[in-house]
Amino acid sequence: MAETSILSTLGAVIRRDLLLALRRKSDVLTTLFFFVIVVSLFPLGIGPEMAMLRQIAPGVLWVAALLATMLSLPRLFAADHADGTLEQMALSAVPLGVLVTGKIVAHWLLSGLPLALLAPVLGLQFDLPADALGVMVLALLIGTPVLSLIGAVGAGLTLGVRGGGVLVSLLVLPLYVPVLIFGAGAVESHIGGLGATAHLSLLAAFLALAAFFGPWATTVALRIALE
Amino acid sequence: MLEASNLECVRGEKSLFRGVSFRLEAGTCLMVQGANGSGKTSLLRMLCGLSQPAAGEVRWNGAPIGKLAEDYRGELLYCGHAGAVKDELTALENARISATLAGAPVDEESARTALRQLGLKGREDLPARVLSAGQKRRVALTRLLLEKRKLWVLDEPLTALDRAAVTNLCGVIDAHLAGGGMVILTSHQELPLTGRVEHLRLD
Amino acid sequence: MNWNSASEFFAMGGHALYVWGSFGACAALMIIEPILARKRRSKALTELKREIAARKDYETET
Amino acid sequence: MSNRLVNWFKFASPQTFYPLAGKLIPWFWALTAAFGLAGLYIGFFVAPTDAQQGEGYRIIFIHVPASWMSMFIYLVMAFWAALGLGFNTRLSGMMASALAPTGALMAFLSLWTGALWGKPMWGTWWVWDARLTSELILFFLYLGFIALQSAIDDPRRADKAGAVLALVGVVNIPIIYFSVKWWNTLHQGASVSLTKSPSMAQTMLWGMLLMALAFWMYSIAVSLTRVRAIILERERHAGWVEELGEIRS
Repeated sequence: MAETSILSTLGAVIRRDLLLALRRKSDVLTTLFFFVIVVSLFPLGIGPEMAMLRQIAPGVLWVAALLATMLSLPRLFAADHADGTLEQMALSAVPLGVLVTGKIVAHWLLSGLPLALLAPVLGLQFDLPADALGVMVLALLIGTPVLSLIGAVGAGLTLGVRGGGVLVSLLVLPLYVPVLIFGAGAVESHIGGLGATAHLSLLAAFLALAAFFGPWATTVALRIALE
Repeated sequence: MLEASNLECVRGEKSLFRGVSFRLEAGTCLMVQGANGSGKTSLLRMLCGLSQPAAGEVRWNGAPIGKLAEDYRGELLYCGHAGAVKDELTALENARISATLAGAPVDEESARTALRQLGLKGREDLPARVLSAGQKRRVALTRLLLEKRKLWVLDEPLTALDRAAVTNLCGVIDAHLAGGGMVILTSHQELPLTGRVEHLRLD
Repeated sequence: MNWNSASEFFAMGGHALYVWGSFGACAALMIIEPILARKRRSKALTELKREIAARKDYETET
Repeated sequence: MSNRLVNWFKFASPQTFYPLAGKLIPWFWALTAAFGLAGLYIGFFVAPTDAQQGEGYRIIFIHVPASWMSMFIYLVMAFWAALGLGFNTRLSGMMASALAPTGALMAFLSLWTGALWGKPMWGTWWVWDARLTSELILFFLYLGFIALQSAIDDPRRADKAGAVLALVGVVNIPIIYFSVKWWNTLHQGASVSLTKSPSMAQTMLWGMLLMALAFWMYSIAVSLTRVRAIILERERHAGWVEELGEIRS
């Protein structure tokens, strides 16, 4: 298979998933709304003291982003599995890994990216300074693709399994710990005056690692699920 | 040439079939018959490489299909119970996207021609949601015309099709066989095919 | 020898709750786990025996 | 021909392994008892009282071996998983599922003893110490593995899915460990650590080593017992099972 045709197929898969999401907007909007509401609940539970809110903001936003991503994971392959598209993908002349990568990218564009773009608005609720908001967005932009990549493995493993939706969170959340630590840590250490570069580069290293292993492991998991 | 030797299928703890062997030459159609639950679908999925046989081997032109991987899948077209037709997409989008996913993208004109050939004229731009079951099945079957594959594996292709559509489909299959293609299919009714047809009973 | 009397041994220098809580839990779990594993095996065995007996009955009847 | 060979290999493994495991189990129990008694003797009667921590430090004689075993068992589990995934051997998957509960038990013991040690030392049951936190996540990974396997009905699929999860986990564990450590130093958490007591006497090390050996032997013994149960459950339609002495009697 020529390189150009692999790339064009990758693009086609991404376009297809975006088109499907466009025709069924509610799925994407639910995830975003969930993110907003979870973040907004924290001040209600903790109290409106600004100093405290500023301190917990990075952690709260990141945990909410983790949970929102979780919420969207069961849908990643479920529809394609139910209507037989996944079988067609597994039998395609294009390697399944390429198609899966396309789906993961589309998942990020529909969950991680909007979350990252929405985060500054929510950060304002927590009185985060503007430069910290910038670091927050950057950290989310690097970190959320890792969430999609690791999440895809979990989604593949639990495909068609009883209670798969709950199970996927049990499998995937512990694996999200490093991203949570360094994502929230980037903002905290920026606020603390230590700079966020170290944290962000480690996040980027996770991204590289996840981008390398994630699609491959997802492919294996999907082939197992299809058997 | 597709060759199956001594295939065994185990579902759960039950052995559905064992010792299934056949050899399929170019220009031949293999009809797989058997009662419900006799493992017809399992056999077809095995022949595609979607599931592993508990014993035995499937070979394409002499090489095991597991080794050939994408090289085999590039010769293969599988049409299962689920048609892989998305309700949110139009018939035309469905046809083109399926072809792209299979690794054989087509332009809009040939997709429209294929849809018309299967009697979906005027419905190309309707979302699949509003199509009837038979029309959806025909959208799924446009892949036969669009992807140029040597081996067709069709699981109950006649489901939900009316008489005219069955005749139409048989014409498509006959043309494929005449061109040196191979077809493996399961069906509860006889297909009025003119090409060479062999039978395999699973019991 | 660290201990002058049994009561001193059990008191663990005031840390009895923590030390015996740890060792006790450890001992309890390490007794329960093998018992459960053995039970699982004997359950599998009895089910197997029942199944085989049922099959033999069926064969003799027919 | 090659096919028949592969099949023979696949089917024979549990068949030959089942009686072998049965013969080995008592020996491993004996070793567990021997090492355990020796370790306990050193731990309680030879090792002196710690100047700083008093008698409470004796918890390390089970805390540390449990932590070691919990990590080691995950590695072994991932090894069997990889073997099963790569060579499609039936026994490997059974071994992995037999090991998981024991690994989870070890992780739980490590957490439990860590909490009981923390209370007298730090005045709190739980500290977000790097080791304890990583151990907690490891415990979650075990629970995830067990939950995934028990949610899938088809044992073959359960084995393979579990294998993928175990491998993903094993790649992640070092990353998780180092992130938690980094996070811990950044937040200036507890600096006291259970195993970093300044004067780790030679006798303490010996005690810990013996206890670790006892835990190791215990893990082998109990997982062999469990794998025998799993073999019986899975292979009940294989002919050899009916020929077993346990069945015929």
